[in-house]
Amino acid sequence: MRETTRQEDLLRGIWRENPVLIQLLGLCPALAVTNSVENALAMGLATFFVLCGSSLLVSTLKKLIPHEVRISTYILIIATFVTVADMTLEAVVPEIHKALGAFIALIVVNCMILGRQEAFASKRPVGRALLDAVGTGVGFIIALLLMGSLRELLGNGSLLGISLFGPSYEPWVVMILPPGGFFALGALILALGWIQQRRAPRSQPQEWPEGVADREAA
Amino acid sequence: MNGALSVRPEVPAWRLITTMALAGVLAGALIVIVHQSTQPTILRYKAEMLRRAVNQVLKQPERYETLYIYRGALIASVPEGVQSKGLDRLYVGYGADDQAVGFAIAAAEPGFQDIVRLIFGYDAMAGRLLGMKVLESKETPGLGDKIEKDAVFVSQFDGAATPLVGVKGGRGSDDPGEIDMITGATISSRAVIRIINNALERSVPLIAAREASR
Amino acid sequence: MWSVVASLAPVVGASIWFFGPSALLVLIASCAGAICTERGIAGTRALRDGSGTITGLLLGLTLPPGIPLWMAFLGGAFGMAFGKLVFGGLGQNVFNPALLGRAFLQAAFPVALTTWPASASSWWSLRGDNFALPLMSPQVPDALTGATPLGLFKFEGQGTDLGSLLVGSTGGSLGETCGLIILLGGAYLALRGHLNWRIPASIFASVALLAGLLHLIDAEQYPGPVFMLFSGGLMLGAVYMATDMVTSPVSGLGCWVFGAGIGALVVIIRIWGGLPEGVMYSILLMNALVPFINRVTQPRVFGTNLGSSAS
Amino acid sequence: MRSLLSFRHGVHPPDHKQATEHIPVRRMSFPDEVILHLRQHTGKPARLCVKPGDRVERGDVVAQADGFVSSPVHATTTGTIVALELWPHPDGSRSQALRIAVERHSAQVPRPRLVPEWRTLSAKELIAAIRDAGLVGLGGAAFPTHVKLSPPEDKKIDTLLINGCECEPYLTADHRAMVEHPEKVQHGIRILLHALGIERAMIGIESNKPDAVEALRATLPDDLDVTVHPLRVKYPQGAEKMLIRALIGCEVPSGGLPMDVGVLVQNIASVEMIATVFESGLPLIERTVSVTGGGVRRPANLTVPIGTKLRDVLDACGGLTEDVEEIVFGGPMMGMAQADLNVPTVKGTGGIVVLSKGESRQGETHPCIRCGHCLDACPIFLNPQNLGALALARRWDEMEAQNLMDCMLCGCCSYACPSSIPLSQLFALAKTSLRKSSIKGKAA
Amino acid sequence: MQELFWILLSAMVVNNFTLSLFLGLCPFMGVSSRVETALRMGAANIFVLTITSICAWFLNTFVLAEAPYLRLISFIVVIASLVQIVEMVIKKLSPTLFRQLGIFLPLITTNCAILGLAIFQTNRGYGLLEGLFFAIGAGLGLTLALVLMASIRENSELASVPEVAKGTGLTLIIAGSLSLAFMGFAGLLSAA
Repeated sequence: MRETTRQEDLLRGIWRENPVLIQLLGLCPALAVTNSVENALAMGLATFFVLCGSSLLVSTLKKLIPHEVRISTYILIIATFVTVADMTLEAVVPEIHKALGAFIALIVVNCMILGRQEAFASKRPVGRALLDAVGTGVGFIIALLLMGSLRELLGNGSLLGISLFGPSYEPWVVMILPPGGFFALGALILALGWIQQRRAPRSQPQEWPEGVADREAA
Repeated sequence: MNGALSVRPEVPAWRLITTMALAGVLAGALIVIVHQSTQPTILRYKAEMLRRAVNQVLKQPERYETLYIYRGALIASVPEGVQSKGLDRLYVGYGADDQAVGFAIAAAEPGFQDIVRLIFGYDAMAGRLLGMKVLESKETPGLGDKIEKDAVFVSQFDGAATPLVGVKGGRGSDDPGEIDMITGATISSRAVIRIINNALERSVPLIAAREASR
Repeated sequence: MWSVVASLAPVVGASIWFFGPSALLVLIASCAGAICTERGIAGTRALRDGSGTITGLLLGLTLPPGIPLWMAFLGGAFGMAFGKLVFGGLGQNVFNPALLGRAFLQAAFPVALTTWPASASSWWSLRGDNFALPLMSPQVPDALTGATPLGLFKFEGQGTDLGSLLVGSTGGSLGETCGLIILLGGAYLALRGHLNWRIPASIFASVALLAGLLHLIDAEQYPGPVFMLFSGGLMLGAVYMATDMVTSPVSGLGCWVFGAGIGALVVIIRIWGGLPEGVMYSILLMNALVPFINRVTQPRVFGTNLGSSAS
Repeated sequence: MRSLLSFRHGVHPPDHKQATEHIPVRRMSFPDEVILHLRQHTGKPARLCVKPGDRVERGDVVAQADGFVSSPVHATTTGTIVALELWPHPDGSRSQALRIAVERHSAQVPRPRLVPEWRTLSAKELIAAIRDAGLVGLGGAAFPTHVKLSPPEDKKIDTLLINGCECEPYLTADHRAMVEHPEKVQHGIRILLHALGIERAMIGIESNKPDAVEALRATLPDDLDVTVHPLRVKYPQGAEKMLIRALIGCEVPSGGLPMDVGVLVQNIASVEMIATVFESGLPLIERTVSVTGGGVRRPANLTVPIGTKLRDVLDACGGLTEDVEEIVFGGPMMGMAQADLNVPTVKGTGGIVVLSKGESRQGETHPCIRCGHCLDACPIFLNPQNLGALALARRWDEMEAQNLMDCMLCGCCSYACPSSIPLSQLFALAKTSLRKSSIKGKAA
Repeated sequence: MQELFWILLSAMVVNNFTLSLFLGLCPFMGVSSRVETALRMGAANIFVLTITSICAWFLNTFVLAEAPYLRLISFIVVIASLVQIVEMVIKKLSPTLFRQLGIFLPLITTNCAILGLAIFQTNRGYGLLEGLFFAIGAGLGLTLALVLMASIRENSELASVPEVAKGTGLTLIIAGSLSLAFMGFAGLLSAA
């Protein structure tokens, strides 16, 4: 594996390898609970907590965990942190906990978290693992906030519950409904792709799809 | 990775089991500790929410008590050896004169999108509703969720005669049993009326039996 | 393509006849949304074949006359961008762009999309707040709202007589009031070979059959087949939307399956669903099934899988 | 009226036959030069047996059959071999051809060289004689006739189908043959039945040629089971598989041959040619060609020596008009467009169609709108829409999995396509690529 | 009976697991490029969902009644081991079935639809029979969404999709459109 600097470990997950927008991990929460900035933030923070906690624990205990049972152990660790987060949220912010519902528990099966354990935390020193977790977690929060703002702004005319367009704004109800989630993420990814395409040197327009040349050469 | 795997020494089975067991115990312990510390807050909040809902639909009674539905009868306390957890319940509110002012009944049935969960107060003597509050719904924002947020719609249930009848909005009838449905959210409005009527159908005989036995 | 536009002319004319200048404004706005988006995003790739105009017109015809123009424009733009351009343009899309735009509007602005005009004082007066500021809510006076025949039936158990359904003197979207004119336009297109007659035929047949059966079982609860056929957007949907060649199956058998599926879904949604009208959703759902239908209804290739009849 | 026999799907292009269908066949005068390609037929090209400088007479063998699926080539005019060189072939390639400088017309007296008394021959000897006469199918594919007449032991042929459909628009040579020489057609059938050792033949004719039906019915033999069947006017009624579907009612299995259902199909021109060969004693050296279309001044049905250059044939018909768009060998549906006026006719050339600007269907290609017209047209029930999309993505293997190899390139899909997508050209390309890769695969 | 039917339909179309609850998105976005694969994945999901539903009910009723706070951790452990056991049993009993479903089973462990089903079922207090209908409905809904998506994607592979939209962008737009279309089922069977 290529050696990486501390800075890379931290920044990688925030933008260049953003878990949601680039790697398409953790789509379930990114779509299900981003109908308002508030929910998105709560979900992001809860996931952040679980990710950092389990990365810390996994990288600390990596020598003690036998290879054969590592996945089960990771899941166990993650589930523990999720349960803790679930109960804490319910005690501290019960309204938000009610809005997020079952999706807090479903952080357990967020492939992003398990993926970081398997790919990074189980192989690196504690400090690096924590940096990586913080970066990825912040990237996740950013993506969720983007989605949340877009959907709340269009779907409710407000941000964090503060109305921006005045009372006669006609909300696009669809944006806080499930289809709006798909469309918002789709539009975000299209926009990102479009920006990247404009930055990148213009590629040759191809009449035939790629791979034709390979086929013929083969 | 594959190279690393092949040189990895064989780990004895007992170590795997011990690790898992240890992890399980540690995880369980951690969860129990957090549970112990958060549980009181959570329970207090839940109780508070319930108290508010009941008080709201019963129009602020002096006090209320919980009745359990056990073997087709309403009882105030559960007999020995029976778990109270799984039992359906309703709440009876008392006025200043210690007279029962009404019953708060919770019910849930499918609405337009998914299950609608609500609670309503029922004055058994007058056969009228005292109030209604939607506890949980996923109805269309801006339209179906008016059953929860539209004050005019909600206020119609205060003092409505039972059984409820839904009529098209804007008719302006004085009949106390008629509920003006929300324009454009007829299905959600009808669901609320249906849920209350069905719940009454189930509960009224129980309440009547309880009154009779007094 | 332009012949489809031409065959829509009487329908457009009828909508203006019934709903006055509002109808014209809404149609112009939805067309502008579709065409501007096609030009703006696809640029030079945009085709001058009139398919953008068709999308805009069809979308406009499914909208209520009193809708703010900015919503009609938005619907056209959405349908064009996410229903068509993102798939690669003409011939590549899966969902009917006009209906996708309409479904989006319906989900986004459920109130505005279900506010129907009852009648207007004069032909010239607008049927709602067409000129509401962009992104702002329309001001709808309560007196203006009426109901569609399907809404009347579903929510109040009232029927509408066949005469008004045929001629179109009922409440509803721009293009869903006059069944006869739509049928004529469809016949013209079918004769010219621009639409596959199997699709409307199978839709009508399955709706009539299912509705008829239910009506026989309980005439009180379920409306009769004629009412089902001529109310709501069924005519417009069956003749102009479901027959969109790009989003319907390629084989004859596939078209029968497709049409029958739409008809069945229409009856299911109208009778057991929460909405009074389900034509739009039925067509979109069956659009989604088209690639699957195409796979399954692939005809047996000549000379393959010969049964005992061979030799 | 009983509905006419036919197959399912197909298209109805306007037939455009009125220009030549009533014009009797005439013989064109000998050109100054003929070009004899060694690749006149399907199968292995003939092996040369003369050299430049040799003088050859009409009917002399210039190239021997090389193997079983091959057929000899004969000098079609008396003259001197000028050169053996690469020359444009109607299929678009360049291949080996003999240039013969033609002598004056008085030298063109034919010298019979075949035994005309076919009745005395055994089936085997008759088939050998047919091979020596250089007979191939004249419908277009030019498959050697003797090969068709020699099915493997396990395939029993019980019926001879005669294809008188001439379903390609414009072409009328077969029609004229049936009207002018019905007795020759019956004679040819007799010879073929003798070679096959069977007694049953069915003639299928599209119902737009009532005079041909009449003529053939009037000359039916008493001693054989020969019947004439008018068929629905529909393209490609004359494709072997479609004809069998129409007349016998069964389908030739995918990848199989007519003999798999006990049938042999012969084109009407081939049948007439067999009779001509055994009457005159001369091998296959000339044939009737319909020269027609809006781009030719005097459309005609011409008897043309094989190897005559396109330029000479057109000159014999008064030359080209101003608004020529496209010249096609064969019919407009399946024929090959030609780019060079020096290209010579070959044995399979039965028509030369010169399309004027108004007639050519070469339009601007638009995106596919999945209208499904191609599915309704395809006589073998493929899905040309999907195949076309796969072809554009060059996914040949998936095309093969979807029975591309059963496609006979009839062109119905291209004709039916409102967006003018050149589907059958794409399929031809795909088939060629697949064949190439399968050859490569075998070699590797 | 009507109620059970409603539970089934609700999980299948009205509140489709994938299109409106966003459960099982990983296979939806990842595996759904071939119809055959989608069908098998769907079948495997229906199977595991049904078994999970039964197990979750037993756990809730007999084991977790006293310690609901251990629910999540025991669910995830049970599901993970369940999938392992199912895999082994199928391998023993029907090698054919194993060949068809085999590679999908491990993927299912981290599929949020399974855990989601167990949690939703618990939150709604479904009994054994209701849970079964819920599981089958959810499985059918997943399969429906997977197959629709797969067939549409197979179709769009041959389309000249703009470079920007290729892959995820288009998949999300299609998913959104499907989700919009499924809104037509809202209120099904509950309008009475």
